[in-house]
Amino acid sequence: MPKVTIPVGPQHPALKEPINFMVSVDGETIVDADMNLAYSHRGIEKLAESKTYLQNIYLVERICGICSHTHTTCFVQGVEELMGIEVPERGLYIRTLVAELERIHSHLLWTGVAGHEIGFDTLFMYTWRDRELALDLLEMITGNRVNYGINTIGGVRRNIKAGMKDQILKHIGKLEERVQYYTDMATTESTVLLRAEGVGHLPENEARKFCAVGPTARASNIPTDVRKEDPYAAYEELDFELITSDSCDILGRLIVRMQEMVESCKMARQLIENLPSGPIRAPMSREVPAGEVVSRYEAPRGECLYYVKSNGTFYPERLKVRASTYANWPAVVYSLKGYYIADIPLIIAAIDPCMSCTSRVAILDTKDGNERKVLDMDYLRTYGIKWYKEHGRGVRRR
Amino acid sequence: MVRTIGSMFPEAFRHLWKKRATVLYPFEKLELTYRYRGKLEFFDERCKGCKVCEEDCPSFAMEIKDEGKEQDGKTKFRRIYHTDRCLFCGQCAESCMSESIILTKEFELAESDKEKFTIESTYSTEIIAKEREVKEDG
Amino acid sequence: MREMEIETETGNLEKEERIKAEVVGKLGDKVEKVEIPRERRMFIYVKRKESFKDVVKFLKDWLGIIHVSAITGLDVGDKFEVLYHLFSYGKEKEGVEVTVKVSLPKTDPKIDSIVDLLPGAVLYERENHDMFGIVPEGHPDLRPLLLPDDWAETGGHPLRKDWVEEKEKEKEKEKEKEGRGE
Amino acid sequence: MSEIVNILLAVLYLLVFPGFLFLFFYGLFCEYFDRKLYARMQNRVGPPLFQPFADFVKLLAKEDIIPEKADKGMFSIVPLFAFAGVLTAILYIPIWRTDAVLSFEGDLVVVLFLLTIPSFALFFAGWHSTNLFSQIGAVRTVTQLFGYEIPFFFACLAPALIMGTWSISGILSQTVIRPEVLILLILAFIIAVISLQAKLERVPFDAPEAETEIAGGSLVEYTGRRLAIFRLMFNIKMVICAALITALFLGGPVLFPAVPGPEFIGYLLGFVVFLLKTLFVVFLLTMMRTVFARVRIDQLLKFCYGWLIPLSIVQFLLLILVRSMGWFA
Repeated sequence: MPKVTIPVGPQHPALKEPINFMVSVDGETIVDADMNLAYSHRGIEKLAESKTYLQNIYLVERICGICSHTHTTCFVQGVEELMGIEVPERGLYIRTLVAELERIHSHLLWTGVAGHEIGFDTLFMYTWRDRELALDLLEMITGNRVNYGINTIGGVRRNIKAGMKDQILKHIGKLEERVQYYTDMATTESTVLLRAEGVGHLPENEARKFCAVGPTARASNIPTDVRKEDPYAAYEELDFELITSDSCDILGRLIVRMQEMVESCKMARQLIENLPSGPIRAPMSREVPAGEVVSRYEAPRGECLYYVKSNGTFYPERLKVRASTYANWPAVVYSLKGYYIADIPLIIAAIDPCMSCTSRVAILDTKDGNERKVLDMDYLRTYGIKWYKEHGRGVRRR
Repeated sequence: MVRTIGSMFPEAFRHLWKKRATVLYPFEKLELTYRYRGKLEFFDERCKGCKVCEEDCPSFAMEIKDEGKEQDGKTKFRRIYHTDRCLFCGQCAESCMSESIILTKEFELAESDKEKFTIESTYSTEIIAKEREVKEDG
Repeated sequence: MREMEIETETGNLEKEERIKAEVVGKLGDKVEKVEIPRERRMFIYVKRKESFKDVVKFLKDWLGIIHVSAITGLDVGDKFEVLYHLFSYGKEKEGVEVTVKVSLPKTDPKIDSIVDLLPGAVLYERENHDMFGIVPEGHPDLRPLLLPDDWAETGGHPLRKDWVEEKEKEKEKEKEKEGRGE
Repeated sequence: MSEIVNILLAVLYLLVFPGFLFLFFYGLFCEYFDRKLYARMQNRVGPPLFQPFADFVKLLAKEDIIPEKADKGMFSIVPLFAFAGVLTAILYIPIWRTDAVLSFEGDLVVVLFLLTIPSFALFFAGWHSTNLFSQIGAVRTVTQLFGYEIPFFFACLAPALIMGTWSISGILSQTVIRPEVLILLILAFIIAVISLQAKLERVPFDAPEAETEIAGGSLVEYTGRRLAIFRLMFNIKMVICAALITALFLGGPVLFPAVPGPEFIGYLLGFVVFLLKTLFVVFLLTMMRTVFARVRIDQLLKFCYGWLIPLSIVQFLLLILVRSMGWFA
């Protein structure tokens, strides 16, 4: 039987952001896969070199819309270490609370997306509705729902007021209840099990080999979690369990994420109940002493790593960002092989992919095919306006 | 493992009679928290022209320009605020030493005219003795 | 009780010191220095790039450090530095981030690929190849990863400090032309 | 004279009621009903009443694109072919009284045959679009056909077996005489509804058009008018299948117990009852698509051959036993 290569992406309904998989199939079975990343590379690492540390907080916050707190915390932690600032206890607790709420919202979002990928739109709608609870809490604490802007070098910007505690606890109680419902539902419903069980198998040794991180690794029975191994913020004082699953498939990743949400609820409760008093931020200067630092953070999707090199000025010399999805791609390519076309969306979605990049450059093949031109956004815009002025009527008439 | 089929049925059936969760924006609007970071509001009379906001703004949305001295010796400034560039992080309000920048809850800022995104005002550094409002959060 | 003791022991730098002793003892001539800036962080400076792969091999085979977190390229004026952020899995609070640092001359930015040792490094090496032009020798697949497929011919390596954007270059050229015309 | 009247009547039947016009509006209404219920069960608002109609009109106004490499003739003719197929089927199904517009011994088989035409049309449409995704979708359509068609035929032929006639109108008039027979057909009804879901290619059996997997399957290249016709065809197919199931298992437009009175009141009531019963079937179909996730094509076949076909054979054997014992003769 002849092999056919199917392009999945860069535009495909299963993918929320552009990435391309060239999947070779034999009938309905996948024999090989190759991927092409960065259809929309924003050049943030380069941009960061021309911004001050304070401005960079807001830049890295916009790397990802879902784990925006991840990036700021990871960056800010590094800078604080360079500057030798001791963040007040209360600041760390608030930081951790926002991080855990973000984890809940991210995992609920993932559950919905996974449901959508297997045609279970009802699960998608319900989880996204209940995710609003977490978003409401985040809005109450930080002021915004997506880019919280709560971190700053030396602590956090917004305090938790006394009146908020009750509402946070109430919402967390509701969330716990819903999460429990989804866990029971998704892990017993036959149609979900049919799609998730045994699919996207990633054995432990392969997961180690491809350096998988986060829930993907934990579902392959690797007990790795930055919060445990390399505690930061207030995690050292929290009592929580490291969730692993030995099923190594998508069901395992589902269960790991579900139970992590339960743990996150538990942690949020501990944090709010033991919230220490005191200041929320330490004074900081704008200048950062020369040095280099590696900062790690457990994002909802896995380990996030920042490398900051400072040369003693207002601007960082190098800011390296390794977001968690990036580490999981080789594992995805591996786990695609041998499954069906129908499993592609779910296997890709199982690592909770986040491309988080946008491009400002388009390469144009002119008609003779020889000349290549870099078009910037302004050019494209004026070109579009011109085109519609010329063709506008004709288009409408047809 | 226990297997059920159609275990979401009771939940789905129950929702037939429940009120929708959708908020019909723009007919219904959610209450925003007071911490929401929307369009900026300025108290020009408090501003000392230190330009910290301009320096700290990550998206170059703020410009403070020296316009020379007035007759009575006060320095005159021109403030230009580009709402289209602003990413509403609120860093300027936080950095501002004279507390002349306040964040409002206004978020419906779409305009069809590009010029309306630039808000300008001219003022001089005369500080009116006014009781300072205490910022809501530390 | 015993667990508690272990915890307090790892509170100081015992684990890091142990790795350091192993590395210095076994690879003394290949390693320039080993720094421990704080708990669970290590920097290993490799003397010459030729012996770099031996260090990674040693870390993998003797110390079981097989997780590649990232590979950072660095443009420090006259040379490149490549940082291999490796991670040693550990129990609670025992994970150690080991960063192996190698210098490369700018004229010959080639380094041995570690993909055959640690397959997880495959994307990071491609990324550095794109962004800095650091060539990992022995890498199976060096197509552009983050840059467009036809970038390398014209565009250069964006994260080098001396890189200028294509648009800027064109502007400069135009300016030159205009200058000549006048 | 009477011939002209007959021809006019036939045209009326075909174009207005119960033909094209009625099916057009009722099909769009069923789509609205389905979408609204789906949305309400998901705690959403759902579309307004005229949304499906607006969608249809919008699609008609859209640009019509035929892919360069597609077989242009097949690409254009296939939607009409499918549409004509389903439209004809309604003439054999009773809508306001026990006998349909047309009926003859064996029309049940004709209707079942007409209802498979859309699947083949979908296959040709997908195959001749020459798009990778549409071709995968086309192959899946046919693969799925072999899965659900057998239990659907078995289930629909069960009433014919017990009633002793192969005409839908005949089955219905027998049902009126002996409504208690319907109890025997509960299993066949369940099988028919499940395999109907597969026939209509809806979740959980929508592998041939799975949006997130193969981007809409066979219809991926269709735009504008042709897509509008296909979508209308799906709606009408749903109505007709629901009507068929209503006629076979739920007593069609017949109200039990019958209401005495003038004939036209009976017809009107019958029509209302027909609408309610078809909406009930649509409700069941909507419920199914709300609470399940999509199954893979291999799992669907496994399910059809492992569960539905054996069950339908059991139903058949049961009916044969009943008939041979002469309990319902």
